[in-house]
Amino acid sequence: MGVAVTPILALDDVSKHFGPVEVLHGLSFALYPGEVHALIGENGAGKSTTMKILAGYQPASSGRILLNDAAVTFDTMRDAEEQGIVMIHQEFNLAELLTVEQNMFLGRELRRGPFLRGAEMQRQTREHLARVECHADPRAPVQELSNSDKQMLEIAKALSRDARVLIMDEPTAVLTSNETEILFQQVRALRERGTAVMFTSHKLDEVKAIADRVTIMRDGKVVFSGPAEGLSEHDMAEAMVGRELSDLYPARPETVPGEVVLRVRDLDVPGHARDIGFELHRGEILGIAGLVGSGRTEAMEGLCGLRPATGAVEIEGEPVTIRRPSDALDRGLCYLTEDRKTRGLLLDKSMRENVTLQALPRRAGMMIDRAGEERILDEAIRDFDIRGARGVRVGNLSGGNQQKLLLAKVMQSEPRILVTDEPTRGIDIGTKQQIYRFLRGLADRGTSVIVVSSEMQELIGLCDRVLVMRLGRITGQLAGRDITERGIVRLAMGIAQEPGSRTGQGDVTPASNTIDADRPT
Amino acid sequence: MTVIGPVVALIALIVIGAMLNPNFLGYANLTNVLSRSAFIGIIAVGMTFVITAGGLDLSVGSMAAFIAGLMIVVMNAALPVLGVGLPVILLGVATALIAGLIAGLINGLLITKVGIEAFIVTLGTMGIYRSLVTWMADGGTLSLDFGLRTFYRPVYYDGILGISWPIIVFALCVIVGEIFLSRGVFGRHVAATGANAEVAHYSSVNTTRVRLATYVLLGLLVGVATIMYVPRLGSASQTTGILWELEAIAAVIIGGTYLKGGFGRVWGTVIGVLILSLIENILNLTDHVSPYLNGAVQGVMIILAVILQRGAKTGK
Amino acid sequence: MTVIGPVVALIALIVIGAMLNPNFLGYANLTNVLSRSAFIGIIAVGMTFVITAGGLDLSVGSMAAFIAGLMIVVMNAALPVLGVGLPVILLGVATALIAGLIAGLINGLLITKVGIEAFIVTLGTMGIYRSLVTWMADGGTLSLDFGLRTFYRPVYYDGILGISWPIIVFALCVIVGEIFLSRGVFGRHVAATGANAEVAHYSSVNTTRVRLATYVLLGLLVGVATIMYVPRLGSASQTTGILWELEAIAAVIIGGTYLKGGFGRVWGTVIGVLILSLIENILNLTDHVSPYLNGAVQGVMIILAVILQRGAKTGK
Amino acid sequence: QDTTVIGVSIPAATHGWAGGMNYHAQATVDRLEEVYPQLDFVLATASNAAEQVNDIEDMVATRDIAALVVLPFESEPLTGPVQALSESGIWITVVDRGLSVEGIEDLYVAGDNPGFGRVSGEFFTQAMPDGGQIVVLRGIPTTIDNERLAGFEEAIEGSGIEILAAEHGNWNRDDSFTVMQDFLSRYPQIDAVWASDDDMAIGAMAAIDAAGRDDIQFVLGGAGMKEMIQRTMEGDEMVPANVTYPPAMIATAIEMTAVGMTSNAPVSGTFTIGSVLITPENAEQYYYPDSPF
Ligand SMILES: Nc1ncnc2c1ncn2[C@@H]1O[C@H](COP(=O)(O)OP(=O)(O)OP(=O)(O)O)[C@@H](O)[C@H]1O
Ligand SMILES: Nc1ncnc2c1ncn2[C@@H]1O[C@H](COP(=O)(O)OP(=O)(O)OP(=O)(O)O)[C@@H](O)[C@H]1O
Ligand SMILES: [Mg+2]
Ligand SMILES: [Mg+2]
Repeated sequence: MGVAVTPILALDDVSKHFGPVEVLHGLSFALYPGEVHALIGENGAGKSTTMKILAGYQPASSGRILLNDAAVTFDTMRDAEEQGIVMIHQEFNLAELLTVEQNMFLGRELRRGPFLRGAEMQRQTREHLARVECHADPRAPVQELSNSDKQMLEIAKALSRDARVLIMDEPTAVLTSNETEILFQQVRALRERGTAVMFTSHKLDEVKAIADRVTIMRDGKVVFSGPAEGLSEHDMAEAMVGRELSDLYPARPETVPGEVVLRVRDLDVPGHARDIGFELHRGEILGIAGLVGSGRTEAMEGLCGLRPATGAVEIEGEPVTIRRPSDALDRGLCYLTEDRKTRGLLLDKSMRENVTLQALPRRAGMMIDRAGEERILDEAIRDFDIRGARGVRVGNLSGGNQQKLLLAKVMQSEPRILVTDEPTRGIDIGTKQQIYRFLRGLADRGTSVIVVSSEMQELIGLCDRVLVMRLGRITGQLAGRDITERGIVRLAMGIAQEPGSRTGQGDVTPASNTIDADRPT
Repeated sequence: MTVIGPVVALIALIVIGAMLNPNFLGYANLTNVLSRSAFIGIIAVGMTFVITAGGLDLSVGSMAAFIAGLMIVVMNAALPVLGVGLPVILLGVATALIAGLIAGLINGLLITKVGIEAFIVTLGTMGIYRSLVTWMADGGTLSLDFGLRTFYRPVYYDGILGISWPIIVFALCVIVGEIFLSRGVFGRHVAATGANAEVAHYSSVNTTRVRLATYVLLGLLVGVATIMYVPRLGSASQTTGILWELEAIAAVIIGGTYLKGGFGRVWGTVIGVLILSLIENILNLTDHVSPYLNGAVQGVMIILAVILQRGAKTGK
Repeated sequence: MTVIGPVVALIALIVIGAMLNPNFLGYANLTNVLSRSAFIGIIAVGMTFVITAGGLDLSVGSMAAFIAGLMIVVMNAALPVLGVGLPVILLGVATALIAGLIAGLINGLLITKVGIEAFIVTLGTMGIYRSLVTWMADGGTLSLDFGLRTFYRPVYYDGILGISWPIIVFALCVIVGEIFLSRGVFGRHVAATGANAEVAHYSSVNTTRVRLATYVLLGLLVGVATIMYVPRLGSASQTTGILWELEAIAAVIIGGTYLKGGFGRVWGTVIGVLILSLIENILNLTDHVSPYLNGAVQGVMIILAVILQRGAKTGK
Repeated sequence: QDTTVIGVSIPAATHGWAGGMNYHAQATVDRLEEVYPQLDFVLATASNAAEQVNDIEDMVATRDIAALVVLPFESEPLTGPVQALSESGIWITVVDRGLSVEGIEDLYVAGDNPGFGRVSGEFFTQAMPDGGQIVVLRGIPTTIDNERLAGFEEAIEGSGIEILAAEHGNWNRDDSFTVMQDFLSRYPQIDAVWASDDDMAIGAMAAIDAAGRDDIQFVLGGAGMKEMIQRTMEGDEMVPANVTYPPAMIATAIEMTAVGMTSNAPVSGTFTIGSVLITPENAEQYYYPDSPF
């Protein structure tokens, strides 16, 4: 690369508007064979829109798409796919009721006459999945898959299509570092074979690690496009947000934690988590780490009444029974889901209806005050920097802005104990910083926060204390300076329990049924 | 969401009617049409809530027949004790409301708690209520005592300021329903449940209770409709309320509510009800059509009304 | 997906039937029940496709009546020219198939191309076909010429190896339908369209054509059902096929197909059809129940059958 | 305004007999509009009582009818509304089913449902002097059906004829076919069938034929459908008789009303059209090959 080859796919002065709102303004950049091209930018900058135009999912309002230097129009994504352009969407593009194999081959079934070659498709599905080390059963309905398995299925599906151009919109948002690494191996192999790969990510370390070329967008315009070499993560971040960025994580206060506000004992979530016990103090940020599938989400959902669970829970010293989410909400316990699309937001409704949905019975009496709702939305847009047309259906907001809206929605209930599950999934670095500050600010004002996260750095940078889960149980906790990557990984992988392995930087407290916050001072 | 669509279809019908017959826009005809739309109208208001929450109820027609039969049996039985007068009527009213509430509750519980498809549950209860009224009437007709009927009759035929009671009650149901669906917390929860029950659940909406409540509300409104229906004919039989469920559902959908749930509007339903009633009324205004073909004209008009409506939408 | 559920309900019914009447399991009774089920069964196979693709068709009952009427009119008219014999019958068969195809196409086009809700379109065409047959019959009954009827009769009553033709045709439709739905490319696209039309569309499935095809298929199968129906009594009137649509839809849902689309199975539908027919059969074989209450028992049994089915699922 | 409008309100053709009645009503209206240029007719069909009241309301509100010919869907619910019309001076002709209050109508052309059952029952007692076992197919559950069955039961009382079972065939060929098939499975010996209606008789006979059973001596239908009359006329042993309940009574009523509206001829009063037994001997009199019924 670097040699002057003709671009395989390029945008020339492309603009796009939805109704009166223009979201892309005269965009131009090129994609070369055999390179990995990262498209980065803030939430709502227009990355997904750009990619959809490239792959023929949406028409451009003006400007040209050049394929091998010739202008083309894709009437349907089928046209683009026939030219070898394959895209993985930011939002899953899978039919939940259908099986893994049915989704893998949807629209391109292997056939013998009018009949399906079922066994052959299953075999190939298994093969394609194996390439990305995914072990989902081809016969399982997609709705039973975890988010990361769904993502791996999308990736495997795209890889199976022998693309000349592979476009991936935030493929790693729901992946763990392990899975990300598997994906990157595949990407490198594709690059060797001359495929052009374009992807977006808000994880700049990934961009740094794999991209050959970087295009940075801000407010629908390209502000930088050039080789990745010599561009540091910090440079990228500042170019994206257009201002200086200070420390990503807020300073940790050196105060002693307050009294215990939440005490959980023997929490069982059948099939997912067992013997969960911990305490949460006033003004504390407690992280929960673990591999995907370790049952963190289920444990927290069980705690908040979102799925059947048994156990003893005390809030502010009082034993409570939580059977349904409203019971939890009545006690000031509130959960922010990791799955904004199917559990978080009503995609067909407006921002106004979404932002007040949860808090409605508490804020309003019987009737809704429309003007009041508009005020709440004004505040939410301001506080969480939500960008996008006000009246737009929420499904048309950019992914990151959906996430911000979700956070705003949960905060409407004024929780005293806030459980957040992957709170910064799909959020750009500038906004991440704001969210971290926001959470720390909440804690400083006496709210207790739980952060379930697969981003190790986030836990290390933000949390006062971290619990680690493995196979549905808590295997240990780390506090203060002991919160390190190695320490977490050891507990998450189960290495720490082996005798004699307690070495290294992280000092590890082995699991017991109830872990007290014996924080070193 | 198109606001203008259903209204355009309605206006077109009114123009046709007025052209066909000069009496069409007369006070007497309009009162007739509006009063008799009231039964299905009141039921359709409840149906709007059920459908918006993602449900369906096929049993309302037979439920109305059953409640009407029950009211008559109870009032006739109480007559020797209470005599003709307000107490008997109040007893009948209470019977209708309680029976409606219980019937709605049964549908709702089977659907939400036992978890059977609304289509199957209400198809089942549709058969059950229809049979029960046939059985109560011994295959014939249940009739309200004649004296009592004369006393109760004004509830259908009289009114205030020239507006008959059924129209007043219908209008009240519509106004309250519209306000609650579009501005009430309950209405918001209903729409959220229909749009995505899981998201609603994660937003602490008790979706089971919301869905149950829509069926109970519908049952109650069937009770209210029956209270207005009995004084009209003073009788109930196995043919009472036949096909009301289809008419109510059609009115709801013509009005712009989504059959899959998630969005509903009561005022649209009213337009739907009026469109259906006017089609029938207009067919009686002329003899250009063989009565055998009434159903065909009705079918064509329903489809045309919806096309007109959709057309007005895309036109905007 | 539970495999055992509907079967359990069916077996329970068979046991009840056998206990109530020794003739229940006899060859004659079983042949009767199966042959009678064939019409609704054949239609329900098509309905399985429509519902799996996320659609609905309320018009099938009146469509059957209309096609039967048309067949009779056409065959009677051709009789003087062609004489009693195979050619007339073939003409009738062709009429039924073509009429079914066109009727299905009309429904399908209005739904997919004009974009009106299936519920409204098919409610409209339901009224239209019902009216047309009433009109063709002048309010009465259309009867096949007596000589021709005698000639055509064996198509319903005879068979091979003691299995009557309707049963054979029904079985064929089921087998072919099941294979295409579960193992055919078309079936997979049908399920994908019903599961998530947008995703299917993005995966280059022509969802419009798929949905259209399901309605056409259903129309064709209504034609096939009518071909088997006419030789039975040789007549059609406006009461032909009343409520077949509800029965067919109920059978499909009892069989485990999702009313919202995305998953369907033809063999389940067969079980559903048999459950519904057996309930009726059992009620006629006993006199424990007042005939007025037949509908109630049917309703209760439908709900119970589904509960039993769901129970077997959770039990697994 | 010179024209006088006559409203005709009848039940829709939901079964064979009603279909015949619809036919006669329409044919008569067409014919009379020719004969009397000064008359205008409004014909409306309803599928339940409430709809019928709607129709009548519409006729009054928009068509200014001077006379109403009504075949009540059910007596009770129609009584009030028709009474109101009568009080406002509109001529009322009631057909077949009487209203539940006497003296409302100006002209009553009555059918006789208990009589229909009684005549049928009397035929059974004659045809089966030694008694026997029969099954009964009933119509749509209505008062009419109840009255017919009651008349029938009264007539066979003490004759040794036993009703094995009675189920609703809804005046429908398909339904009666199904019910009859199941009756045949249930009872090894059935001597005769009272199908109570010719549509149901056709369905029942098809089931009997198909089962190849020869224990059943005859099936008695009713209402005089032309195919069935023809079979009786030809001496078919399965169809030895029929009982009239002529759908043409509506034509009589409309015609008499028209005469009443156009002349001073006295047409008021009650005309009962009794049910008559049709046998091979008199069948020819009741055979109308042109009627659709
Ligand atoms: N169909 C649509 N209708 C209206 N506005 C839209 C539509 N699709 C996208 N937008 C708007 O276009 C803008 C760009 O959105 P896009 O999804 O491309 O952002 P993005 O860069 O991918 O952001 P993120 O990092 O959050 O995913 C947003 O303001 C969004 O609301
Ligand atoms: N909708 C679902 N249906 C069935 N099983 C599921 C579903 N969602 C998740 N699971 C399974 O439950 C287990 C734990 O879920 P999950 O992966 O959400 O755990 P987690 O620890 O919260 O991980 P993460 O939040 O990183 O995804 C996994 O085995 C997963 O496959
Ligand atoms: Mg995006
Ligand atoms: Mg999780």
